Amino acid sequence: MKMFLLSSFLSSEDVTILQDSFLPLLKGVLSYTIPLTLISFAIGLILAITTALFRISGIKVLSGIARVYVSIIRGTPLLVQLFIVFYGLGNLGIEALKFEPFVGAIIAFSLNTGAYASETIRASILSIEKGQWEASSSIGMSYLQSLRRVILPQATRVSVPPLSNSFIGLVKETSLASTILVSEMFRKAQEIVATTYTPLLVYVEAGAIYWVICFLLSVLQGRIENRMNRYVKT
Amino acid sequence: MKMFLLSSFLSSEDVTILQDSFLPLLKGVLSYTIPLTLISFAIGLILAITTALFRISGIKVLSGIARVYVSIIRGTPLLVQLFIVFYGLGNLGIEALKFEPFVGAIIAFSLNTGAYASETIRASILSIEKGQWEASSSIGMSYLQSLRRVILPQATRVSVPPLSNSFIGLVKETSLASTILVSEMFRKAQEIVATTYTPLLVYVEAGAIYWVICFLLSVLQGRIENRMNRYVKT
Amino acid sequence: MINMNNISKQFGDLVVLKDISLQVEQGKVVVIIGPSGSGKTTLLRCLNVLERPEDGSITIDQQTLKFSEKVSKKEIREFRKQTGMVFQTYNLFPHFTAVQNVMEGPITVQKVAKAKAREKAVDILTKVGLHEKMEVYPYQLSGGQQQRVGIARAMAIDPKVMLFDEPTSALDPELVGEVLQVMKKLAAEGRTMVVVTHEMSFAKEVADEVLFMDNGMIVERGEPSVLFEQPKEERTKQFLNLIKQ
Amino acid sequence: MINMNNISKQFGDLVVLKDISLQVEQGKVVVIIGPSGSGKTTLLRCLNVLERPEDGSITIDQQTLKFSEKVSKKEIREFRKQTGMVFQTYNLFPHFTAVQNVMEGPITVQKVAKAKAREKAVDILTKVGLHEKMEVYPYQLSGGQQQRVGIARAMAIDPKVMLFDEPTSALDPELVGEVLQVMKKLAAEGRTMVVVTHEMSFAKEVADEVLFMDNGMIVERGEPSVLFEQPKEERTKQFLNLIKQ
Amino acid sequence: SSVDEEESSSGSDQSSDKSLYEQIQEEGVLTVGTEGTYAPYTFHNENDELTGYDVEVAKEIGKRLDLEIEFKETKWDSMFAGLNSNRFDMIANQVGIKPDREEKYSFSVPYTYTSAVLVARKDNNDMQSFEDLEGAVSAQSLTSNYADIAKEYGAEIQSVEGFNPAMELLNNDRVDATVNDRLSVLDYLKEKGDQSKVEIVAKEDNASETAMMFRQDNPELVEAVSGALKEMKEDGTLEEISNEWFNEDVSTQ
Ligand SMILES: Nc1ncnc2c1ncn2[C@@H]1O[C@H](COP(=O)(O)OP(=O)(O)OP(=O)(O)O)[C@@H](O)[C@H]1O
Ligand SMILES: Nc1ncnc2c1ncn2[C@@H]1O[C@H](COP(=O)(O)OP(=O)(O)OP(=O)(O)O)[C@@H](O)[C@H]1O
Ligand SMILES: [Mg+2]
Ligand SMILES: [Mg+2]
Repeated sequence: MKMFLLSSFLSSEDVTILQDSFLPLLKGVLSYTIPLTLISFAIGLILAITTALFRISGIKVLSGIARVYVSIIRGTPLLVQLFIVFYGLGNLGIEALKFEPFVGAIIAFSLNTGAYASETIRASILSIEKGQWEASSSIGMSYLQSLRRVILPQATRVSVPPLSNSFIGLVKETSLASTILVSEMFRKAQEIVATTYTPLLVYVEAGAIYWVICFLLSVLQGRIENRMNRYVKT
Repeated sequence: MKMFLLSSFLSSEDVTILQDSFLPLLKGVLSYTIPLTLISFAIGLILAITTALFRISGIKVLSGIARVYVSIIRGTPLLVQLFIVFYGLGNLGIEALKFEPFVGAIIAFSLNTGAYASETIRASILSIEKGQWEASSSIGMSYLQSLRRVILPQATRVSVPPLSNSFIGLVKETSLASTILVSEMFRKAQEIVATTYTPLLVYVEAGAIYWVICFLLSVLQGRIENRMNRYVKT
Repeated sequence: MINMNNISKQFGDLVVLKDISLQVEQGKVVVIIGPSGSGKTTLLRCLNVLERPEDGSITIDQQTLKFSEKVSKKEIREFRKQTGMVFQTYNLFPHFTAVQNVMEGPITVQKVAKAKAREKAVDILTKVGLHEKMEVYPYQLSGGQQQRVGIARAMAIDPKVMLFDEPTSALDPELVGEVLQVMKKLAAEGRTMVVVTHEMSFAKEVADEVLFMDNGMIVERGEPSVLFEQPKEERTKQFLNLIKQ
Repeated sequence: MINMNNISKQFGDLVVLKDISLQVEQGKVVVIIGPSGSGKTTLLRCLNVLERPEDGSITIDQQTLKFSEKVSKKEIREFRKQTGMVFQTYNLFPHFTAVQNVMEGPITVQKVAKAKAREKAVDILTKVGLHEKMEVYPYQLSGGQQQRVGIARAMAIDPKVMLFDEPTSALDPELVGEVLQVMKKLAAEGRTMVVVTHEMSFAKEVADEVLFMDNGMIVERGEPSVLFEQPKEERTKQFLNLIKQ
Repeated sequence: SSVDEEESSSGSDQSSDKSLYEQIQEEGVLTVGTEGTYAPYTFHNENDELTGYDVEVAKEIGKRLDLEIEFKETKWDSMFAGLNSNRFDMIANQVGIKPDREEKYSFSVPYTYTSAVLVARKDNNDMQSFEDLEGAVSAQSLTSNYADIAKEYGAEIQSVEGFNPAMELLNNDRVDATVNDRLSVLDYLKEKGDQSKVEIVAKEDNASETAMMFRQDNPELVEAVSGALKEMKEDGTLEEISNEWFNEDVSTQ
């Protein structure tokens, strides 16, 4: 695709635009896209583990809360969630809920990641054989000890591939943060388009940058999986 | 959340706006969101199965094509894909590639679904025990017969939950089709906001409609899973 | 009936079968014993061409496969129909009921009409004592019943030879009997059978010949009474001691 | 040492253990046999409180659990440390090496210092013949070796009683011996053991008493030579015929 | 020489002997890009029909050129993509005439002369005149002339995607002001009535001009549209349409 475009469509001006826009785009990546992704994913993971444990706790109230949270987040578009966190909460007149764009974005993305990843983590915990729970309690471990020492380490291995997918997905979804004024890469691209009037060109460039990030991440994913798989037959 | 908003924030005017906007939103759902989702998902599934079979075929060229396709689609934002299909291909001067908005949206969403779902399907095929392949070839079945009669039916069961997630995700992603002139529900919401100047209200309403659709779909998913699970111990 | 000549098989660098030759006459029952990793399963799988030997040839009835030459997939599929394989872990099709499992071969491979295939499947299942369980899914059957469906499925394609790979080793002790019973019945009917098993009583009662394999070779062969009671080779003695313990 | 009084257990409507009472003296080895589903595993799991009986009480050494009353999780955990459980399918922790598996109980539960736990684990693994395999992961071990790690892990918490649930039934015939060897050694050392197994030779050689269970009840009990050779009950005779076949 | 020509080059050599305008005339359809979400210029009414000042002007032009007008609705940035890639041939969306745009696109004669107003929250007493923008944060559309005005007065720009987000931010008290189109703001205030938290605090008389926008490969069409617009100005039709939407004439300076 890229080669095709390159050979048949790029005038020298196009090339100039691509070059000029590269640095601003990169800046958007480094100062917003990546921090946003990393921080949201980290918080989201903590949320996700908590939610997953609530779901499997067998305590009705907790698993109810978890269910409702997951259902609302998974049932509505991320865009709407961003709007509610930023404009909705900001409108209540409570100063503490009037988040900065970056903070608002982190809240919305963390909530979103938390809900989706909780399902992954729940499934991976459930995928660990019952025998592992039994073996650990038979040597006297408590529920929390079993979880921490035996179940979660194994569940982690199972959930690395789907969580990596979520992570890579999140990188691209951060582009929606532009709606609440975070100047991540896609926002930068829009700003450039606003002066060059070449949306296709600049968006494809942005797409290529996303692709490179995703590619690097998937290489990293492969490494992590290998490390995690050291204790299973291959 | 909804109750909260209802009791403390809705003026009678707000209620009128909600009522007036319901029909247009519903129309957006019925005439675009749902058809777009259904058709794209159906085509995407066929693509996904083909791609998955390419990947596991062991034939270098085929699995190479599949890899590149999946990598490009998964590595770039859907928005960029929509731009390329609609504005990029439309610009080549080949009449056949200048799709109508609805057709362009279907192509982009199908390609997108195809790539993501192919990974799901590939994983589910690989999850079927080797013994099943052996048992079917030991009674003389060919590769394709084994696949069709033995492997795919079982793989289908395994892949129903993740594919349902993709499907539900697609419902929400169709909101991006507004970028290429399809007036699906989210576009309708934007149009309404343009005259009522109440973005939060209308977007929350749209979110609620998405949520209802997703909820209904997940009920359906439960039914299908039950049917699929008739031959496994529960 | 079966004529294996100089069969060799290796996985990567690991030589698993070393130049094995073996004849089995029509109607005979051969039992193969040997330690884990000695190549018993691989030998059986070569007979069913689930593994392709690097060298040698196999003849069953009229058809011969020469593995030094190119063999087409179609030839392999044809050849496969001469043998019916029964797996250690049954490998039933979980999404088919018992009778559907048995009908699958005739319908899909031999293109028999559905009604006729069903009739035949019912006959076979009755023979293995399962006519009351025809419409249930594998998960609803005990291990012994599942294995009998496995035997029925293999028989449904009318193979000239039945191959069994430790057909009872995944079963609870009390269920073993059911399956051995069916196998004895088949032997009594004069079927040619090659059976990998450590069930001594079965071997003693039914086998015409017992082979002891070790390290990819047939170390010793003979009538069961002779091989079990007066093994010649040191390795055989050692092994028999272990499993009798 | 063990005193089980009127233990009852049901799953939903299914009564699995019916008012079972059982005494085992210190240093004795009891073998439990019986058909599939008779409740052998459940009985053993009750001793480890992996299942909570609905009624009755269990005393091991000094500690008693009365199941008609409320029993706290902490009490159960304390009680559990008196028994070491060895599972049919090993249930080793796959992400820990052999020695880490054995150290886990002492470190996490008994809060023993790491170095000390390691020392002890090495001792135990040496005893079960695995001192060369200490640093490998379970997947790199044969079934027999894995089961020996399982035994070592159970022993590491210094239980007063060792419980074995068909510890050799998932093993290849030639690997069974290794595990039985270790178990015999434990018995010879005077450990109290409750063993579910169908290995007759082991029972004959080691057991002080054999229990035959059926349908949730202990149908017959006695010294192995007596119970195996002259069973009194019809049901016992039937079962022994089946597994001797 | 411009980028747009590159991106749209394929359109112009479709059938080389006829000009684009001739092709359009042959088909009898003029495709027009518009946002459809910018009241009262281009939006959907209660009956869900696309209407507004720009829309009606475009329709009248169609009548005069004997062309059927087909509207294509999309977002601001997609509108340029659509024009560049021949998805449509004209944009009717209050596009202001600016030097950097003139480099890449062609414009008709203007059909709107509108002025800028400064909007601030009613409870903000520090924002009374354009001079107060110095050091304040103002929400502005990415490319509008209003952004330039705000910048000239020394405001820090918070860029947004259009009129609605700008007003929303102001409502939310996340920015101090917005410099925006007078007529849009009036429409907004009318819709909100007494509930409005914002008000117009100052006016800038310097009017800006907006016009229909085209690719540069289509001079005949530009000429034809300009001709029609001039005619409409002369015979009073444009004033009539303007009065219908604004109760005043915005079509002359
Ligand atoms: N697909 C394979 N790839 C690599 N090595 C294999 C494969 N199949 C079998 N082997 C190796 O070949 C050797 C013989 O295996 P085989 O399964 O034939 O032994 P066996 O006698 O059936 O043993 P068991 O009693 O354990 O079933 C073993 O060392 C095994 O690890
Ligand atoms: N968690 C459970 N829920 C419901 N039923 C159970 C459960 N565990 C065991 N059972 C049932 O209890 C009965 C006794 O089971 P148990 O596992 O104790 O038998 P067993 O004698 O160990 O059999 P086997 O020789 O097959 O291991 C069986 O009918 C079994 O299906
Ligand atoms: Mg084998
Ligand atoms: Mg049991």
